[in-house]
Amino acid sequence: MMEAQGEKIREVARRLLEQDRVDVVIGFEKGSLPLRASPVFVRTVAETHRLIWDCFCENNLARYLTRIDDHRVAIVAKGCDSRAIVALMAERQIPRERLTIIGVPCQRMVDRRKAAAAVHGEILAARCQDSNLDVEGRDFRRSLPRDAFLYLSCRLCTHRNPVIHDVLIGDPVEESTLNEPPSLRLERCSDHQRWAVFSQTVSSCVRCFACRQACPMCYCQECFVDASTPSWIGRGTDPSDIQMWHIVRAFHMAGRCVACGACERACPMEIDLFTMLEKLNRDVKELFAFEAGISADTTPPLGTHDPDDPGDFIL
Amino acid sequence: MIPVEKTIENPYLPMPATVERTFIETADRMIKTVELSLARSKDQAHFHFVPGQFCQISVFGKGEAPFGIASSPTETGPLRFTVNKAGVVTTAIHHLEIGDAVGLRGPLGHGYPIDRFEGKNIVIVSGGFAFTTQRALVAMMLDQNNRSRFGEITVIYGARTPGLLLYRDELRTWEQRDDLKTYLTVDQRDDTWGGLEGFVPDIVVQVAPSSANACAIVCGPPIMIRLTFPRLVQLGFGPDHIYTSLERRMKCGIGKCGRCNLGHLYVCKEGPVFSYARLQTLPRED
Amino acid sequence: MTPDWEPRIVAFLCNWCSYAGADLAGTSRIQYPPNIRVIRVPCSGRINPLFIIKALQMGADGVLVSGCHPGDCHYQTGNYLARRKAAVLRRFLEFLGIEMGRLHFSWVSAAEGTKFSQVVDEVTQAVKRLGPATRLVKARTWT
Amino acid sequence: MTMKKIRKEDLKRRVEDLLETWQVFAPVWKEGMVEITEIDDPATMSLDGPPPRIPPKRLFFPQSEVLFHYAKDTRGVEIDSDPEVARRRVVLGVKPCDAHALSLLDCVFNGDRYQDPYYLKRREQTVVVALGCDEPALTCFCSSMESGPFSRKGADVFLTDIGAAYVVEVLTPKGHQLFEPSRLEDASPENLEKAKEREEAAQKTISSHVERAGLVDKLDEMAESVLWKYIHEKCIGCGVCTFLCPTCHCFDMVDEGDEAVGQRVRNWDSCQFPLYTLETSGRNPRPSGRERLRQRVMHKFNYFVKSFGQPACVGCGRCIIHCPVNLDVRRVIEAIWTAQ
Repeated sequence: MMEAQGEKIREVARRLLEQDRVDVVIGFEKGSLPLRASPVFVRTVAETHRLIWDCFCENNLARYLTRIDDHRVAIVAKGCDSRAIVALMAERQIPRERLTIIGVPCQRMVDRRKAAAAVHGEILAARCQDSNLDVEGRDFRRSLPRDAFLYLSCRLCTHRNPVIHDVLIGDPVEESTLNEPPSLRLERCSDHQRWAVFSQTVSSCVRCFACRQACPMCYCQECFVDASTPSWIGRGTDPSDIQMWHIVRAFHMAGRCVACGACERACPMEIDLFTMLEKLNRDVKELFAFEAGISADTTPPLGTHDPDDPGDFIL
Repeated sequence: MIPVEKTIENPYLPMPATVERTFIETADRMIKTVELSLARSKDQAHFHFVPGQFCQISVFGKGEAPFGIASSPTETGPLRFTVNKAGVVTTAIHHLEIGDAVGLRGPLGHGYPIDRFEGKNIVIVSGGFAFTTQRALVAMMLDQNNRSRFGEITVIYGARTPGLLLYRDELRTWEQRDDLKTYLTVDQRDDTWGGLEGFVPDIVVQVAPSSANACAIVCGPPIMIRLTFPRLVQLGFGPDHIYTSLERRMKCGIGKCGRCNLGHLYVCKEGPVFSYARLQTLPRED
Repeated sequence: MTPDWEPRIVAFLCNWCSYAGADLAGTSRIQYPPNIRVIRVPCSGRINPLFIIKALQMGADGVLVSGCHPGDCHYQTGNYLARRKAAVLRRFLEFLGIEMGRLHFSWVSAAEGTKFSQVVDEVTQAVKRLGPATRLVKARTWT
Repeated sequence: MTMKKIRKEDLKRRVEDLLETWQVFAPVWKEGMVEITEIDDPATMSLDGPPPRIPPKRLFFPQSEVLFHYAKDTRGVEIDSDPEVARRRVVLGVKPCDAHALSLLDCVFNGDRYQDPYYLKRREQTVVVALGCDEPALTCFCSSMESGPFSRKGADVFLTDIGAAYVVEVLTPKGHQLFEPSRLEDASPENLEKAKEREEAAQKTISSHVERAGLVDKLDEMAESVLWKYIHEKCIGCGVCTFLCPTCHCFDMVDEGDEAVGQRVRNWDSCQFPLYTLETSGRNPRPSGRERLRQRVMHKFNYFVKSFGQPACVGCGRCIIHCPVNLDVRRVIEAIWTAQ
């Protein structure tokens, strides 16, 4: 099925470029490593063969939309990419008329690290076939159940079908019902335990800012960590500075996060960044009945108000 | 030239220094000159520099930034730096008062190649507040023990308005002297201005200094430098006889922190003074 | 905790209401605990949650944000926007393990000098019960 | 040099002895990743695992370190700094590529004109024990970078795993502090044969190659090429490749504290960040990802070669494995080679 989707993506891209309807197609190409795909920018018909679709297309391509110079852009968008597009439209960051959205119902992406940890020895080849993830090493060959190796954000995903598209590649998939979110378990702990978990979770951060850079919604001209007048945060490895980075980054996502998990996938230290965002998303939904990236016409919740908003906590 | 010694001391430690004097240079009050003296006698004894070299000035709690030395080694007394108020450190420098303690690292980098200037006519082309180390160079050449080592000295210096020229009192004394020619220009004249009007690269063509046995030293905003180089070449200056001093964001000042490189050279360590000929061999970055 | 420990509480007060309310409390000689350090802001809507988090990092034992009553904002909606941010932020900080009692919000008008003193009293008591802040606080390693 | 050997349990015993007076660092599994960290029990070390996520450069050039403290009053300013290392240190189980990287960092920090006392003190006080790499990964291209799975560069002692024991080569006087060769058993001809087999097998495993002959000139030609626009396009501008790189050494210096008392700290910085070169005036000589990625590639494979005669890359593959968008430096070099 995914191969057929890849063929269809190539076909659509070819047509768009041939008919000069777009200047560039942003999609995925085969990665240089097993378990990887890689973003690609296709500008000629001759290059369309590079486009692929598989269960390793883990990046959120919408992050390129706020940076690209080309005028008319086609983009391959799974559910979360499409939500980021909608969220960016709601924030007036990208004009709809310049976009051609090639929507792809998503089979959900494989967590490459989890797969690598499940076998002894290096994976030299990997491929998704039906519900299996087949991996191969120097002296092993295994067929793993794909659903057990999905990213956490994918397992919790309730929007696998693109929420907006001009072309849809293949038939819509059935949406999953929400599993128990990981933040609920933490809520049952004491504040002491929660602080221990949070401070431990972020302690290995090296401040490479891959989380910020991978995020489709992080497009500030100047991030608060880079400001110098005033300087909001220490530049070193002091635990409180690292904690502050993660708190402020996450909070800046409140009502804006599309739950794609791109931040966590990008993290070289494998920090669980998703749980805190999932908590914020859950609260925003509960307090303001809002989910980011569903409607481009609804103002994000922290940019608006209702006179009847909850305020019982105010003295 | 001062031979470069292998430094075995900790190159990151600033020398304590004291603010001796500060004064505002320009009408917009954005440029200030500070005079600093080294607090320890051993530092004073070891501090030898060539015009064109720079120091890192520390304002503790704010950080450190690089500034060309605006005084000449022939001038006794404190070191002089002229600072444009722009960022955190420069603003803090503007707030310094007499007696304040700061830190100084340097002299850093390589200054103007004085040995190659000897016996030559010297043409100084300058724009805005980049004039600082060129002022140091001219002051050094004008020193009575040095003047005979150089041929004719021509200074072409411009700023946007008359009030933005640095060292105006000194420039007036230069204009009176007969052992150098001074051409001052402004982009926009006002009622007080009796000098030239026009952009520096154009004035260079107008003045047309002779390139015979001459070296030119060009400092100023990147656009001025870019426009001046080809005009000097037209006047017959060889690229190896044209020099400039580059500015880059710097931190360590000793070629380690990485950011100020131009190709494989570090502006802080191998520069900031480069010949136009050398720059042409390096990758362009701007 | 030393027995004579007193909390330091940063209070972000809206210029148009709570700041004047504090002023009124002062001129009316109404007593309230001296634990707050006031930062005057043009509107509670101006308060970037970053300010609150930064105050906690710099060692504030508690933070109070006080603005105009609903409907009274000098800029029409600033306090409503602040209320939304506050609603999410307090839950989020609590989720991370920063004690709920460190962060407080209030509506205090320019006429409510007494209410201001009561709010400060209540907040100070709440923060006192928690003791000195330790989480997120940056240790000054250089002194 | 005679080749020695030490049995694996004797190495553990030696580590136990060392722990009394030395600081011992070794690879340890922690939350699914290998980290080089200080150990207090040889049982925790894991010498045959994958390379540590953060290379051992951080033991010599930590992510954040205090350069000096200052204290200012009306009489002036006091500045104190103490680049001393309290105890002798040993790092065990360093991958040969990572040890080689230390020899490259030496070029920078032990410069001809300025030496970095912080780095050099730690280098002087630390014995680096490298272990031959038996299982190079798909992403390893060390042998293209004047290194290799059994490169001895940068190591004070080199170990080769031959099953129940290691063949020991004590390569430097510093290495002698750790292993007095006369007190070690000689390796037998069979041991040496086995060690040679291991080395050859590892070398054969390296499947990845980067063409370097003439690369400096090719990069000079390509410096202004439009190709960089397309090469950098997928790059998201994070610092993963630089922070995980065993040879990247760029840093920032900032003050922490107030005007009266505080400290100057240096922190890792990255050429991939816009702020790295942004000038106060607003001018940035490297305004976009295109110039910043070019800087990284040029620094590694052109500038560093011009300055020090070898590339600033050891082919460890960390930047390939951990790049969030799989921007593979080998593909970058290939693209440069195939460009006109």
